[in-house]
Amino acid sequence: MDGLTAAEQREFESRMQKKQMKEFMGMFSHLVSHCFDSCVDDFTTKSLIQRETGCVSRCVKKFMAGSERISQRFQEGQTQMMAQPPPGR
Amino acid sequence: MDGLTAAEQREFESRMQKKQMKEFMGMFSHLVSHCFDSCVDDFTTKSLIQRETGCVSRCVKKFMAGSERISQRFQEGQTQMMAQPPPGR
Amino acid sequence: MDGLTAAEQREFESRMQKKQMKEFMGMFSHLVSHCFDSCVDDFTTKSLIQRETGCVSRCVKKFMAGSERISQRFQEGQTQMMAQPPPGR
Amino acid sequence: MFGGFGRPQPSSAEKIAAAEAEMDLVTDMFNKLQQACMKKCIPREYREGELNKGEGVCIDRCAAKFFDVQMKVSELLQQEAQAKGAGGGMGFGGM
Amino acid sequence: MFGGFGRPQPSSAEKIAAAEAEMDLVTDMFNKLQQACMKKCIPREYREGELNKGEGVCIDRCAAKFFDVQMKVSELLQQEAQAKGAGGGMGFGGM
Amino acid sequence: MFGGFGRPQPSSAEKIAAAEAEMDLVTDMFNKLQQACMKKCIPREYREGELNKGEGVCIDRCAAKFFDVQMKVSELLQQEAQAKGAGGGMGFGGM
Repeated sequence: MDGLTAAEQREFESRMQKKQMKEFMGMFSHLVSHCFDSCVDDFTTKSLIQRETGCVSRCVKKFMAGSERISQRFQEGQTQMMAQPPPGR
Repeated sequence: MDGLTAAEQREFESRMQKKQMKEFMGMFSHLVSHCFDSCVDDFTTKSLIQRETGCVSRCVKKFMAGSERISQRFQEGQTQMMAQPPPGR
Repeated sequence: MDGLTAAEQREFESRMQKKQMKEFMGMFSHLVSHCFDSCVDDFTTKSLIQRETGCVSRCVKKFMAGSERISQRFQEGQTQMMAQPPPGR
Repeated sequence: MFGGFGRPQPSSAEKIAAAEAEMDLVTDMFNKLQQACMKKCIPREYREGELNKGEGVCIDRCAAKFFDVQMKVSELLQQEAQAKGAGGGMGFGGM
Repeated sequence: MFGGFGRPQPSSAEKIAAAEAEMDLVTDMFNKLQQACMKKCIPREYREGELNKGEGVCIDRCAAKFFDVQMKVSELLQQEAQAKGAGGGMGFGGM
Repeated sequence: MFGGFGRPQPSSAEKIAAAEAEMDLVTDMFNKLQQACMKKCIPREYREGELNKGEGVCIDRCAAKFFDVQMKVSELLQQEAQAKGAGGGMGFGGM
């Protein structure tokens, strides 16, 4: 982002921060919703039963591990696509 | 929201109003889409048949009833979570 | 949009342009995600196999054709709904 | 369009906000209709790229029924609002 | 609410932004809870318009369990953040 | 990045808007890729918390294929745009 004044730069960074916070929140609510949907199916009790609690823990753990791996592949992919311009331009 | 000037307070309220309107619209389009998906499956006619119209009415009614109940539980849950700070802080 | 000053008009148009760009991007990412989900199921290779590439092409083509037809129906529907005011107003 | 607010002179900012909100709703409904009718009318195998006749007719009817549902839901929400004494409110039928 | 930023005097703009962000998260969680519990508790046949007793009880328990999961996920993310030495961070439990 | 607008000197506001739009698209594609590959590669039973070897390899290949699809769809949309005589337009491949 060249050619921006210092004030514009600050404004831009502040917006990016807001976006990141929003992203993080979206990830959180997605994770809650996904692990709930995958793990909870017993509605004869009103507290999580042991099986469900364990499943949620493994779900979060696996999601984080998978997400990290995907992030790495995604960054590599982005870099690669930057390097070779799209056809027809 | 303490420590805001009257103008900031107004700005804040106006944004909240916009968000509520957006929320309401999102609820509306979700409801249309959900009841359509659940109730309409006959594409030999181009107007709703009686069975589908009845299903849509019941779908909306039940959604509103369910939504109200969920709202109550959600508000209680929020209040409760406010009361007990999260662990580790 | 009557009664706007020239500056307001420009501001409005600039926002609409941003929305359209956002819409287009949303359509693109939806299309990628939908055709990937529908067509790719073999993870023994790391490049698309012929069957998958063909499926993606047909998926995009059919999506564009379907989308165009839906657009036409949607515009007609909007016009019609404009013409007859909703009941109870 | 989103009449019935009971306010005589909306400011320009309010007019713009209302027009934006309306455009957002129209866009959202279009996307929902598209997703719904693609799901109902187009099999996910993609054996051919053309929209065949049956799929085209299905889309036309699907769109017509989607609008019916939209109108119906709008009516029901208005009845609900009136029953609760909320009075005026907004209609969605004439979106 | 979203404490722990370690900054003594947030400006008004920051306060407004934080309040908005919080409201967005609350709204998002409500929508997710609603979708999750409607899916788990209400069959899509819609043979009747009333919420019957079984469905109502299911919703109550479903909501309670959803909050448990929310709390659990929040705890786990905090542990993860601490394990990585990120220190403070934000909690979601007290949202 | 989103070149080809045919305008020589974008203002700062336009530059910021373009950078934001681009970041939104990158974020959106990441989320779509994540959802797609989690769904394809990770069974929802969660019998263990670790990512096992098969799942890891599946994710790597899934991500590579997702990029292929992204490139392919971008190409097809550009061909379509050119066939319609829309000329320049935007490419998505070099996102």
